[in-house]
This record gives sequence, structure tokens and C-alpha cells, in this order.
Amino acid sequence: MNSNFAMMNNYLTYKSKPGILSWLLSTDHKRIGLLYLVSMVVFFWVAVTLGFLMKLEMLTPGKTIVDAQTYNTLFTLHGMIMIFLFIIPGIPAVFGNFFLPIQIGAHDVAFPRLNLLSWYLYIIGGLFAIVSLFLQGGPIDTGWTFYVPYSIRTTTNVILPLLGAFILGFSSILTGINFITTVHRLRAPGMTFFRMPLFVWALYATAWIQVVATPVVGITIVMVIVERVFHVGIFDPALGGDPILFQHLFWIYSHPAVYIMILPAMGVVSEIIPTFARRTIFGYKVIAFSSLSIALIGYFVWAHHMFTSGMSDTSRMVFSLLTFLVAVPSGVKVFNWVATLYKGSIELRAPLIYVMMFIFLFSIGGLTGLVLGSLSTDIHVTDTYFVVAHFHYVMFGGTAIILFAGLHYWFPKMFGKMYNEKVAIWATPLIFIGFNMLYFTMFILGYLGMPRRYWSYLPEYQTLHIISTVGSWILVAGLVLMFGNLIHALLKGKPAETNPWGGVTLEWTVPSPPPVENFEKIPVVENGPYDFSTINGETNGKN
Amino acid sequence: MEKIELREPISANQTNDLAVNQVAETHHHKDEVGAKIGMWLFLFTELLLFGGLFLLYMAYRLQYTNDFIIAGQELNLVMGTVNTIILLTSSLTMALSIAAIQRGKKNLSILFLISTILFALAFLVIKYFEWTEKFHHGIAPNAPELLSKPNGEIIFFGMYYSMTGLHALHVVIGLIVLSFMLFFLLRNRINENDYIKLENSGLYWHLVDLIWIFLFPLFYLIH
Amino acid sequence: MWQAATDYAKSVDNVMLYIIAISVTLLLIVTVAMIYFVVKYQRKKHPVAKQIEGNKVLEVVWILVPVALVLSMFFYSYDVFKIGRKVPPNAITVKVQAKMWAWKFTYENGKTTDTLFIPLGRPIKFLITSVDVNHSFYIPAFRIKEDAVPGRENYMVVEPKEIGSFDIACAEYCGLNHSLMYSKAYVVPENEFSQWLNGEVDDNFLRKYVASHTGGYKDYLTGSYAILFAKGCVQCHSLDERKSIGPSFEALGRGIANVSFMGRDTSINIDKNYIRESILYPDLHIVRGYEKIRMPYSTNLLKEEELSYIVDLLYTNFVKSKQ
Amino acid sequence: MEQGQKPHLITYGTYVLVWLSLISLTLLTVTISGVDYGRIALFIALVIAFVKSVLVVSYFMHIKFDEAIFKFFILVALVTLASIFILTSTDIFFR
Ligand code: HEA
Ligand code: HEA
Ligand code: CUA
Ligand SMILES: [Cu+2]
Repeated sequence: MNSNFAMMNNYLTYKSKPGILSWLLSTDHKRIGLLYLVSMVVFFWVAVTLGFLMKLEMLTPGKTIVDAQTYNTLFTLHGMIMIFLFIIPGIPAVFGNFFLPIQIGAHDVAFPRLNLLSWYLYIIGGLFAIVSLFLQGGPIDTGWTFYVPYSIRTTTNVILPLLGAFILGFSSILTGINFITTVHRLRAPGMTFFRMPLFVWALYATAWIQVVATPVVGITIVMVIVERVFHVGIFDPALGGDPILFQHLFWIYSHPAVYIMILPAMGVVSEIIPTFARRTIFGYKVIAFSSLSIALIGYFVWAHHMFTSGMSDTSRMVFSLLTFLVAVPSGVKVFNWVATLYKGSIELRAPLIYVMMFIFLFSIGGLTGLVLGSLSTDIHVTDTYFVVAHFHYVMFGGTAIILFAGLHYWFPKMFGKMYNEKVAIWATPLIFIGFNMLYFTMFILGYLGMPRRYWSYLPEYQTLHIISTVGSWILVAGLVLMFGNLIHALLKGKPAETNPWGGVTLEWTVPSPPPVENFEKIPVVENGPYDFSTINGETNGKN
Repeated sequence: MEKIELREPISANQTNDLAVNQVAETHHHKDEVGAKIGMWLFLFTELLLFGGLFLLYMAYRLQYTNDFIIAGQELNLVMGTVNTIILLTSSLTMALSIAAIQRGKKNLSILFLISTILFALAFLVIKYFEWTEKFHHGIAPNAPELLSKPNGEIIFFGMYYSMTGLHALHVVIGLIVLSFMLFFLLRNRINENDYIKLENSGLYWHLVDLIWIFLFPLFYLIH
Repeated sequence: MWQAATDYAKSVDNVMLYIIAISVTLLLIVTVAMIYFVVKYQRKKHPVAKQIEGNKVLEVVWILVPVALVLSMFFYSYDVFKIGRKVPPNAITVKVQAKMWAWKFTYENGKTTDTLFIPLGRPIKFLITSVDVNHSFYIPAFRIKEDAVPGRENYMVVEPKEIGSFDIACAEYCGLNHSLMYSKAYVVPENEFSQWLNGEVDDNFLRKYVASHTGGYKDYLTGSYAILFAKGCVQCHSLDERKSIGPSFEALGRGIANVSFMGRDTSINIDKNYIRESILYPDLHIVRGYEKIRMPYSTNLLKEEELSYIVDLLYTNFVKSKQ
Repeated sequence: MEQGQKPHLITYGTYVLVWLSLISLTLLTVTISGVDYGRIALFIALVIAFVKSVLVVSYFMHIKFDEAIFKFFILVALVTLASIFILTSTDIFFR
């Protein structure tokens, strides 16, 4: 690589416009990725604080620190921010924006200006939600699921946050459109579909869900607003509306949305494991197709959130069956990842440790998903802490942990700095122990019959709640250590090499940090994405 | 790691199906197929947006079959039919406008585009009269007169106002987009060699038409 | 806590065990293999990786085996589920009506209660609805739950197999006092049940009956405190000094309450009238240090004689005994 | 439209023909709606609407002459739409 070209055009230092504007008006996909990263971390921090407060409240039955109304707004905001502002944009908006074009050998995404618009919509949507906190009526208290008729009856500020969610949906759709088009149009010569890195495959599948699922929740949200303002009777049972239809429409989006959250994370895992095992991924095509089939089947299972809603028994049966089937492709991925470690040459570095933690925690989360997909058991544990435990395992133990893994994997590339790996590794046991104390207890609580969204509870649940709360403190310690380490590296880190881990996908061929247009000349691709044969020497490896 | 070499760009037939033979210099070149893909994806989101409402319609029509039939009689079939024809015709002129610019006939294209815009306006005007007439008869959301009717009829009009309202909103947006296109045409920003903008606006306009094709029988032709 | 008071509940526990057993096995296989490989093939010991691109047989196996496993789970679980949906011909019907934030049960002869009384060994069909927002009728000990949706009547079936009292909770978020929307289900023998239904015995008789058959923490239930449990009072007001959502009953013994009365701080003598007013109009005097929240089990939930009974009970046992 | 390749042009006449068919179909469906076909009336109206939309998509939106990828895309969108309808039906038709 021509180092002159790189030195002059590093995307971080490049100045196209005066001051901060060269960031806020930049259409460079890498800068937009960083804009997302910064804003997301801020929102995440807010939501995490809310979660932390909720756990404090749960220390004792009855009032501990806040009253019931405040608690209700706490979990609503916690859920909304985590879902709409943190985990759904999450990996696609940050790593997808940053690495998708580089990994397929392109200069940028297909519609760079649209990309920037997505970010602005994201910020506007977030602001809507935040502004509503300070208006007359108080913060929204419906839970992140906005079930009618409560959401059309409550006197809190519902309309503004709903509008915010709508706008965020728009932002997500635009990102999806951008990624699909980019994958179809901007692959480098020789980069066939089956030479794309699996992260790209995952993003591609995700983008399709974003495009075809998000509009449905968009219209649902709009209808709730219309219902509140004009009382048209679409959902309001007092006028003949059917609240269960709302739940259908809501979950038609919101179930696929959980795969919007997890698929990109699975893509990142498929990148990290081969790099540290120095070998090609086991069953490339199967993994690629499992991403597509998760996206596809994931579209057919939404009503497993409604097993007790009063929908028809036929429906319950069909959706339970389909739910079980959607678990299979995820299982295939897990098995393939583990098989990729077989006979590898494994270097246990920080990103890989996070990935191992992910495999364990996500498997627990996913396997308890089977308990929820099963009709008779779900009826008992639905809307209890069992569900709360399930989704924290998959969302936090799954996606968020991989977000951390991805940060540690790509940090040197993104910022050209290296962090202290020892500290990064030391944070993991804290996170692991804290996490399991915090959330595993919730499985037990749930099976014992402790419903969710409860501000107060029966005294017999207290011991478990205390363990859980203490777990949240340990977890916080671990996360602070981890983030602190990265922030320290940002300020004081040693310069990073072009390819610190020995990865073979395209991003490791460009300098750290990458130049403005990524490649001086678009590369020509002649191999599959995880071809380590040259690194290992000619004679070894391939069978 | 040397597996990926930097070479001179290779010829297009070495690339796969749709990947553009993309090199640094052509980076800023317009990718028309790409733009069209983007537009179609956007149309799908619109389709699913309305899809949600159609789903609601299906459920409620099943639940309140008779009320729907009674309420459906109140809509003005003549106005509905005229509006359908207007919208279909506007689609024709839209297509013709693109056909004209493809052949380099700028003035003809402008003429057709203007007629599309006029048809769109006509559609909205008729819609306006239809709605206000209903309002005068007390059939408006939350109006006491409507609320005194059976639940099924309230829902029918709820669906009617939401769906035709959302559709009308799309007509308005289309109107704005088409006006911009007219401006671009006049300024030669859209021309024989570069008319993808007009094509994409056309796609959007046809989608609006398409939605109406279904709304029409579902609301006006109930018996 | 861990009660399974119907055959159905026991079957659900078995399904749970079945799924968990398979899950734990798979989890162990995955985790052990992962750690084993990471240790065994670490770069120091195994510097050159073998490039294995896949193995058709293995991949087919780990698609088909999970498919088989999940299908078995599905059928097992669905079988059990069907039991809970079948309405036996000899079932009696109880209507359940939810509203913010209380339950109302209506029996076949029109009698209504806020605590549920059901006969042992008879299948009961609950018809569940709501008058305002969504709620969910949840009895953990029976492993059943069904949403109460306004404008609809959902159903579920229970066949209690154990005498006892079981918590009823609301499991669908319904606003401010969602977490306080508890009630109790008392399972009594059919004989006692029909006596009660015909008005020959009263609620307290059944409560005592249940308490005498179960014992333990339900000691209270044998005594006159039973009603405080039945009506859910103790959810928020403890019988000892423990501070809970509302002031503890024990605190009544001080004879004087420091309250905020119509926005002004004053002290007030505790007498029967004060107690009665506090139940009927919870917002009237707010004891200092507590929040003003709407007490769910107040006004329309207590019949006049129940109210007098509770007032007497509290006055005699907490206020007078301390004087 | 790869570089250098001329786009497929549809003649004015074709467009007008398509438009004429659309108008006739509209008039047809309005006329039919006057006749009482009972339960299948809705079905007939929807079939006509479907035919109309196929005409619009194929010609006005010239999908008929576009790359295969676009047809595939439309298929994806339609399958999605169909599946949410069918799966929701398992509830609303069996209540
Ligand atoms: C990242 C997000 C995410 C992911 C990936 C998942 C994944 C899954 N979820 Fe989860 N889920 C949520 C987020 C997520 N979920 C959220 C947020 C809620 C609650 C929403 C709310 O109400 O607020 C929820 C709720 C929820 C419910 C409703 C519960 C209720 O309210 O009653 C159900 C029911 O079926 C369910 C099932 C599943 C299943 C079967 C999977 C599967 O995809 C899991 C697949 C993975 C595995 C199975 C593990 C790996 C596999 C193996 C190790 C071996 C293979 C083994 C076999 C197949 C036997 N989830
Ligand atoms: C990605 C999603 C996500 C994540 C990460 C979390 C994280 C946490 N959640 Fe989450 N939670 C949800 C999504 C998530 N949650 C959703 C969707 C709901 C449902 C809402 C509803 O019912 O409507 C929910 C509901 C929910 C409940 C149930 C409420 C109820 O039903 O009554 C509880 C209970 O305690 C809880 C607790 C927590 C806690 C303690 C954390 C903690 O955050 C974990 C502890 C971690 C920390 C505290 C991090 C500390 C880190 C720092 C301080 C970072 C510093 C950073 C920098 C310097 C950059 N959550
Ligand atoms: Cu009633 Cu929750
Ligand atoms: Cu789901």
C-alpha cells in the first residue's frame, strides 16, 4: 500500500469543512459510523443508569428509592432507549457503516448522503423521546411495547416518544436500503456473493428485515397516535377496536427486530473466530444461509409473544411450532463456530475471550427461548422475570457483549491506537460473574411466579432480588473497567499496526486508521474471505 | 495476506452479475441501477406500511361484515370512480412523460408532467369534497353522530379515514416531488441522458396509483 | 412459592424439566468443546491450523438432530397445553373481571367476590375480561395465565387438586398499581363450597377451613387477621414494625399519627374514626414519610360489614392493646 | 442499464393501450359491483384489482423489461406481505 496516500488522507484527520462541521456534514461512511458510536454510547449510558436504578428499587418490597409511577417510567425509558436507540441501530450503524464498504472493497456506501440523513433522523428521534420527559404530563409509562388500550388511556406524554420511535424506524429503514444496494452494486471485482465475509452476509440479511419489517411498526405507531388524537376506533375496544390486532402488528415488526439485533452480532462472531484460530470458517455456506433463514423464518414467529393474549388456539399452535424451527439455524451457527476452533491455531486474545463469553451467554438466552416458545411452559412464565432474564441474556449477553468484542477487535483499525489488553481481559471475569448473578436469578424468580414490570413484590422473592442487585454492581465495575480502558487507549494508546491480529479480510489490508476513500485502488478479489493458507505457509492446511 | 493484490481494474465481464466495475475514478459516476434498486426498496417499505392497514381491514371486515356493507353504502360511488379514472390517467401521463424524455422530447415531457400534476390536484380536490360532505353529515372521527352508530360502522369509517387519508398524504408528497421534477426538467437537470430522477418519481407515483387500485373496491364497491 | 397444585401444573413442570434437561446437555457440550479446543489447540502447542472447510455429514447431523429435538419438545408441550384448553362437561363457570386494580369474580348463581373461592376436584372454566385496559389473570401455583382484554372474553380451565390458598397476580402491565393487583384463590372441598355459594357459611368460614388444613405461615389465617390477607391489606401494611409501601399496622399502637392533612402537617389521635377514614379515603391523611398513592383495595372492595370488622379488628388488636 | 446499453423503450401506443385496459377494468368492476354475487363479490373485485396492478407494475413501472433482480425483489416483498396475511389469518379466522 502506498503509505504516502494513506498518511495524507487518514479519515480522522482529514478536513473538508471548518471545525466540527467536517464531522457533522461528513458523508464518509467511517465518520458516520463514529458519529453513531459516540451518540449510541451516550444513550446506552443513560439507559444503563436507569436499569441500575431499577435494580436498586428492587432491593426491598415496597418503596426503596422511587414511587410506582417513577418506576413505570423507568422501565419504559430503559426499554425504549435500549431497544430503539442502542441495540437496533447498534452493530449495523457502527461497525456496519464502518466496515461493510471496506470489507467488500468499496469506497463508500451506495448513498452516502442518505447515510448521513439516517444519522440525523436517529438524533432527531432520540431528541423527541428526551424532550417528552420534560413536558407537561410526565414521561411515558406504557412499557416499550406500547400496548393498547393503556397507551391510548394514559395521561403521560405518549405521542412524542412514539413519533420519536417512528422517526428512528425511518432511520433504520434508510440504513437497510443503503446496505442492500451497496452489497448489490459496489462489490469489488471478483467479490462474488460467496466470497463476501460473513459479517457482510449478516448485514445483508439484517438489512432485508429492516426494510420489510420496520414499516409495519411504523404504521402501528402512527395508528396509536391517530387513535389518541382523533379517536377513530381502530384499536380502542370502547369503539369496537381489537387490542389483539395491535399486538399482532406490533410484534410483526418487533419479533423480526430481535433478529435485527442479533444477526449482525453473529456476523461479527464469524469474523473474530477465524482470525484468532487462523483457519477458515467451518461451513461457510451453511452459516451464510443460516443468516438468511433466520431472517426468513424469524418473520413467521411473531405471535409467540401473544400466547396468553386470547388469540385462537390454532394460531398458538402454529406459532409455537414455527418458533421452535427458528432456533435451529441459530444452533447451526453455534455448532459451526465451535467446530471452527477445532484444529485451529488459537491465540486467546481479548476479542476472542469476549466471543467465548458470548457463545455461553447467548446459548443460555437462546435455549431458554425454547422454554418460551413452548406453549405450556410459556403460559406460566410469560410476563414474568423469566422473560426478562431471557431477553437480557440474548440482548446484553448476546448483542451487547459482541458490541464490546467488536470494539476490541476493530478498535486498532478504527482509531489507529492499541488498548491495554491485560485490562481488557481482566474486565471479563467481573462482567461474567456480575452478569450471571444479575440475570440468572431472574430465571428462578420468574419460574416462581414473580411478574415483570412490578414495582413492588411479595417478600418471599427478596433474597433473589438482593443477589441480583449485587450482581448489577459487580457488572457495573466490570463495564467501567472495560470502557475506561478503551477511553484511556483513545487518549494515550500506542499506535496500532495495520494488521495486529493477522486477519485476512479486506479491512486488514488498509492502514490503521483507514484513509478517506479506503482504497487507493479498488482491490481485485480472488479468494474466499477466510483463506489463511498463505499465512500458514504453502504446504500446510488445505485438505 | 498478500492474497489481495492491487491491480489495474479488470474488464467488466470478469465481474459477477451486478457488481459494477468500480474503480476510483468512476466512483462518482452515477449508478442508475443502484438508484433504482434503492427506489424499489423504498417502495417495498411503502407497500408494507399500507400492508399493515390492509391487514387491519381484513380482520375488521371479517368481524363486522354486515356493518361494513351498510356503512359502505354511504360512500359516493361516482366520486370514487371518477377519482380512480383520474389517478389511472395521471399514471399514464407520468409514464408518457418519461417515454418522452427518453426520446429527447423535452417539451412533450414537460407537458405530460404538468398534466400529471393537474390530475393529482384534481384527485385531491374531489377527495376534499368527499370528506367535507361526510363531515357535514356528522360522519367524522369522534363526532357524536358517528359514535351513535354500531361499532362496526365506526371502525369502517375509522379505516376509511385512515387509509384514504394516508393515501392522500402520499398524493400530496407525490405532488411536491413531481413539482421538483418539473423544475429540474425546466432547468435541464433532467435530460435525455440523465432522467433517473424522473423515473424514480414515476415509480413512486405509480405506487400511489397501485394502492388506490385496491382501496377503491375495498371501500366503494362493498355490497 | 414452589407449589404445583393441579395435575396440569405438574405436567407443565415436567415439560419444563424435559426442555431444561436437553438445553443443559447442549449447553455443556458446546461450552466444554469450546474450552477444550481453545486449550488443546492454542498456538503454542499447535502452531499450524488445519484448514477444514466443512463436513457435510456433521453439518447435516447438527441440523437434523436439533430439528428432531425441538419437534419432540413441541409435541410434548402442545399435548400438555391442550389439557389446559379442554373444557370438561362438568366444569363450572366463574367469570373474572379485571379493572384497575382489582379483580371481581362472579359465580354461576350471580354471587360476586373479590377473593376467589373454588371447589376442589371440579374443573373450573374461567371467563376472563376487563373493563378498562389489558390485565392478565395469573395463578402461579396452577401454572396458568390468560389476558383480560376489554371487549373480549378469554377462557382457561383449572382443576384444583389441593386444598389451600394461592396467590392471584396481574401479569399484564396495567399502570400505576399493577404490582399491587394481587388477590387470593381459596380451594375448598365441594361440600363447603356449595354451602358457601348458597350463603350458608361466609367467606371467613372458608378461610379458616383452608387455614386449618394448611397451617404454617398461614397461622394468621386461622385467627381474625385472615381478612387482612384475603383483602390484600398486608401486601402494603406489615403486621410488624417493617416499613412497607404503607404504614405498618403496628404503628397504630402509638396512638398518635403524624400526618399531612389537606396539605398541612398535623398530629391526629388514632381512633376508630381515623382508621375508617383512612380506609375509605386513603388520600385524606398521609402519614409522614409515605407517598400519596391510590390504595387499590379500598372503598368499593369492602362491604360495609367487612369494613366495620376490619376497623374493629385493627382498633382492638393494635390500638387498644397498647394503651 | 449498464454503461452503453440502451434502455428498453416502451412505445407511447403500448402505454395508451395499457391505460385503456385499466379504464375498462375499472368500469367493469364498478358494473359488476351492482350485481349481487354474494360472497364471491369481494373475491371478483380483488381479482380485477390484482390484474390492474399487474398491468401497472409490468408496463408503467416497466418491471417486465427490467433486470431479473427486480423481479426477485418484488417476489421477496410479496411473499413477506402474503405471509403476514396468512399467519394472521390463523388467528382471526379461527377465533
Ligand atoms: C437479541 C434479541 C433476541 C433473540 C436473539 C431472541 C431469540 C429467541 N427468542 Fe426471544 N425475546 C427477546 C429478544 C430476543 N430473543 C425479547 C426482547 C423478548 C421480550 C420482549 C418483551 O416482551 O418485552 C423476547 C421474548 C421471547 C418470547 C416471548 C416470551 C413471552 O413474552 O412470553 C419467546 C417465545 O417464544 C422468545 C423466543 C425466542 C427464541 C426461540 C429465540 C431463538 O432465536 C433462540 C435461538 C438460539 C438458541 C436455541 C441457542 C443456541 C443453540 C444451541 C446451543 C444448540 C441448538 C439447540 C437446539 C435448537 C435444540 N423470545
Ligand atoms: C440491550 C438491551 C438492554 C440492556 C443492555 C439492559 C441492561 C440492564 N437492564 Fe434491562 N431491559 C431491556 C433491555 C436492556 N436492559 C428491555 C427491552 C426491557 C423491557 C422494558 C419493558 O418492560 O418495557 C428491560 C427491562 C429490565 C428490567 C425489568 C423491569 C421490570 O419488568 O420490572 C430490569 C430489572 O431489573 C432491567 C435491568 C437492567 C439492568 C440492571 C441493566 C444494566 O444496564 C446492566 C448493568 C450494566 C451497567 C450498569 C453498565 C455500567 C456501564 C457504564 C457505567 C459504562 C460507562 C460507559 C462509558 C464511560 C462509555 N431491565
Ligand atoms: Cu392489572 Cu397489571
Ligand atoms: Cu420474539
